[in-house]
Amino acid sequence: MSDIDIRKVVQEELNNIAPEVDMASVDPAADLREALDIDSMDFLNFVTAIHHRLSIDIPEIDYPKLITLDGAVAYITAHLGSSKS
Amino acid sequence: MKQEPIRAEMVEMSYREAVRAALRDAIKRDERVFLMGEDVGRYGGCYAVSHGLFAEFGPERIRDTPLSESGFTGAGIGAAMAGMRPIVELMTVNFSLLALDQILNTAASVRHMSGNQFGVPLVIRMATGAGRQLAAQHSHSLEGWYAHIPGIKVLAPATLVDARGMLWTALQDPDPVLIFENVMLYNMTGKLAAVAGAVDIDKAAVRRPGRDISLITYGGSLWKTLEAATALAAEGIEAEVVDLRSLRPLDDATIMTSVAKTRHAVIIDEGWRSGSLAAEVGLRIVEQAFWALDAPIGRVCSEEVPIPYPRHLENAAIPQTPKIVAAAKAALGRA
Amino acid sequence: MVDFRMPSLGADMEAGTLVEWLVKPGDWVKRGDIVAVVETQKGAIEIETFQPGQIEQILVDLNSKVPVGTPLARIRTEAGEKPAAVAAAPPPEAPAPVPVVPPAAPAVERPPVTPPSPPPVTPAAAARARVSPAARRLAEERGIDLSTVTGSGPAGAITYADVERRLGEAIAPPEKKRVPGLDLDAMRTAIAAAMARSKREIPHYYLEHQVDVTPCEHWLAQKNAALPPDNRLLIGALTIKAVGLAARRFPAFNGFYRNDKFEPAAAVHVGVAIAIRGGGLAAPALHDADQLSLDELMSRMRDLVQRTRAGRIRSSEISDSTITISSLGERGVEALYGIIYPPQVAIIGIGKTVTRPWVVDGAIGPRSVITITLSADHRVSDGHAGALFLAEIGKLLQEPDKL
Amino acid sequence: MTAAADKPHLSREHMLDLLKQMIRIRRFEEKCAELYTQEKIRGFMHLYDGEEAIAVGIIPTLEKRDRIVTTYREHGHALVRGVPMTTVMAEMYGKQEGCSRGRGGSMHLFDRATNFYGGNAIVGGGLPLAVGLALADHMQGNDLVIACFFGEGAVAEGEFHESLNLAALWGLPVLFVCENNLYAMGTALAFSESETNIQRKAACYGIASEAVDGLDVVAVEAAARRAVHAVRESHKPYFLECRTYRLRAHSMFDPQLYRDKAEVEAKRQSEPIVRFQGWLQTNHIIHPEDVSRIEANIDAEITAAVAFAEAGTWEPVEQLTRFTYAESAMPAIGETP
Repeated sequence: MSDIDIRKVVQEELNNIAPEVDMASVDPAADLREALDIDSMDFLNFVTAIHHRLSIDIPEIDYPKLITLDGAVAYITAHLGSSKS
Repeated sequence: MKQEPIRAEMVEMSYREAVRAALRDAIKRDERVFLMGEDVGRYGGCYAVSHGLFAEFGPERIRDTPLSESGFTGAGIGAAMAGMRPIVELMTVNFSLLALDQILNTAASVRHMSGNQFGVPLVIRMATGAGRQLAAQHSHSLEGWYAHIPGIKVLAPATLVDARGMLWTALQDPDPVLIFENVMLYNMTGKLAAVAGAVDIDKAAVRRPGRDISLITYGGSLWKTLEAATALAAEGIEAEVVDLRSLRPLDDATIMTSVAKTRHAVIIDEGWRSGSLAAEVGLRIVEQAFWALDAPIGRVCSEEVPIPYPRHLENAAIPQTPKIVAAAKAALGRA
Repeated sequence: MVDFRMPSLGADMEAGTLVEWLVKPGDWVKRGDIVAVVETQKGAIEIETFQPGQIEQILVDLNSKVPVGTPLARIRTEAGEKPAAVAAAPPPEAPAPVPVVPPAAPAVERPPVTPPSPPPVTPAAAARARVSPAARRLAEERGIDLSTVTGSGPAGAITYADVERRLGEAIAPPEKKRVPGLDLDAMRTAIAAAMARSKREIPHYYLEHQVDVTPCEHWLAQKNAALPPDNRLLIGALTIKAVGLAARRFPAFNGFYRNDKFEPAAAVHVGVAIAIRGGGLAAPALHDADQLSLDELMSRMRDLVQRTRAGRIRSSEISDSTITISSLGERGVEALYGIIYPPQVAIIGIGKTVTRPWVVDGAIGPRSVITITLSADHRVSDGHAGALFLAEIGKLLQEPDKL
Repeated sequence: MTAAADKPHLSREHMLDLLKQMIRIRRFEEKCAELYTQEKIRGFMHLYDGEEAIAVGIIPTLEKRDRIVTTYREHGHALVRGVPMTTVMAEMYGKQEGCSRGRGGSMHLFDRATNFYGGNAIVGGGLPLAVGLALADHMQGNDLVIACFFGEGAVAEGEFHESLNLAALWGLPVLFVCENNLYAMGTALAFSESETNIQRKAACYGIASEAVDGLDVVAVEAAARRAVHAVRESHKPYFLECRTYRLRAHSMFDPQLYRDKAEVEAKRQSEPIVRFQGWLQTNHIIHPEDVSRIEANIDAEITAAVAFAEAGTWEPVEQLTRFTYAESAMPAIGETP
């Protein structure tokens, strides 16, 4: 999967959680929790969705690496196919 | 000189004797009337209702039949169509299933189907209900089935007055009338006016006025319902007991007037709950008195099970006074 | 010239397949002659002609399934031979003066029978406002005076929808708002009505309690490490369970205040205040929160949040919470003092987790702390009981493994 | 054909009438089949082709006051008994001018004026009814005969045995006529009865019985005279088995998988009209112009009946529930119900 595909998947999943936000206008380096007004439940759902779609294991301690759009894309690219389950 | 009020002379009598008196009276008054059924003559009737009539009226008018329910019921229909006024006794509702085709496909249908050329002025009597440990095949209560059929009328005499008075009125009716006598009532005794005679067969009767809840029932369950009303009264609940008397046609006016007053209703019916007469009465209340209801309509019916032989199970299977009391309290939200 | 048509052979026959012609153009046929064989669902049936004459033309080729009445062949009637009155004419309409109902019509049209409108119930009952049972129950629970509601049902009867409108609470009707299935304006008026009434009628008292949640955080981190995202727990699940267990032990905070008296609730249904994107708020109930395992509680909470935000919560979930929890999550403020949802008698507020200097075994160190508040109905309980209740919640959160 | 000697009082005029009655039924049934294919007649319809000799042989020997009960294969019985062809056809159309007000259709023709107590769609359903009619006449001292027609299929029903027993036990004037056409719908006799000699079954109930060639109208008439006389004199039931054959299918929608074409073709040569008309012609009792005159009159009667039915009217839907129950109180004693 190329970098752009991953970015598209991440944006799609974030859009499911915050449908009214225009993903294109979101600063890729901004803290997503602020930008999209999402709480811990939303973030858990986001991580669950990525886990299923791209079969990536994201332990809780790695959460801080995914709080920005760029961070999430980089993390996912690095860990593609790592899921054991 | 002060006139002594002429009190009607009262006679102590059983429900069985009341029915017998009705039979004798009808046979005497109209030579077209005759009784036909299994063991109604020489044997004196399975429940001894026609005891003594054979000696009095002879084999032509107290006519024993072979065990051919469809045969002699069809014969009763034919005789009625050709000018007689037969009373067919189907020993119990359990055996009437063998005659259901004749009752439904001929008796109930012929007037409409023939464009009003032929009618069937026939009365069919049968015992019904459980309570004598006769087990599954002999304990049915299927009045509700027959009350489903357009073209016939269905009666459930619960009191001595009705047992004595419904037969003659039914015999005057140009269409088939089915009379269901609950087996547990035959031995019931009470006072009846010596001059008691014909009564109406299309009105329900309020047997006990009340204001808090309407207990709607018929036939054998009437007396358990009255017992329940007495128990409820002890707890400050005034229940109104409505005896349907006629299961087809149903007397909607009396039912709705009662429910509109009490705003609560429980229907007691010895039939099985699904598709029962209680279901029909209940839905009519929803259709006609919905806005008066303050709680769901309750039903006390037989458990959905073939009636078992042992006494304790049979009692548990059919409506009993404690169940009626509980249902009434539940309907009033005072569980 | 006359058409020989596909005959109707049975009450339930709609079409037939012509499988064999026994005649060919030019053949002479008499009335009653067998001219063809038709295959039906019951088998092959020989069909006869009722029209004598000479076969002019075959119109349908073999093995084609055609509906009843389709012309199959043309028969030239002999000169002077009058075609049988009926056969020749196309299937005539029944020329009946009475409203024409062709015999082939599957069901006899019946004038629309108006549903039996309930006969007017006797005057005694009619005087009393007619209120549907469902409407009566909702009004009673939301403390609505029925005389202030106008009925839209038959003869002015008050229906559930009428009471709803009066409450301003839109439960079902989808609106044009961005979030499909939720009418945020209607929801706003409903919240306003409930909160205003709460403030008017309920004498609130407020308590606050700092709780060290570090044990919970360690327990969660260690438990979630081994779990896939679907089964991971959030601290919210722990606080709800703690509140549920505490509410079980302190019934004065779990129930309804109605008809001027407090009715303790048998069950503990914890209402979870859920913020809806775009400004809405709802507090559907997590039923029997005190008896659920943490995993069960978590999955029910995820489902509830997801359905609430999609506007698909059941009316039963809305109206039967026995106590409510409101939490502003990590990015909120430290303390939140809620307004009780009538007819409930208490609401718990959960502030955000902050790191605070905290004395443990005489030594100061950083600990994760949240401020838990209680707003309670002074008609039912007083500060002393409130404090014990709050303390119980704090104590329960010290041993997350026992929750 | 029975020998001439057995036909003491067969005047030419009487024989012409027998032939006319049979052709009248045959042509009527053929027109019904045609109308059925055009969906003018709907539902179930069972035709009498090949069995005409039974109705024509028996019913005229009954008196007007006698009563008749039959089955769903009843057009022939109704026509011979005198129910007007117009009201029968209108009934088949379902028009309210029909003899049952359009409510019965082909299987439920009723006619009070001719004491025609209907067809019955329940196999064997009419037998108890006939016994009951006879019971009433017996108890009221009416000197009547109740003719009850049924097919050999009814013999397997419990009601057949119950009814014969009741009639014999109580001595009731019922003439049981079994039209044995060898097939109960799709079941040949041998597949439904252990004892296929139907006549013998009457003996179990001590009922006098006779079997006759149902395809010979003169033989049937002679047997009918004996039977009706016996019932009227003895007030006891009598059992007449008429062995016949139905040329058409059981009903309209029957591919007749249960019998082969050759059998049917063979039987066509010995069917009642072919036999009787052939016998009359070879004995110069009738001439071709007699037959064409008969057929012309019949065709005219059928055309008129169809026109009557076509012009008939649908019973208004508001009348739907009328006569589910009687509308007037019971007539006083003595009046007919």
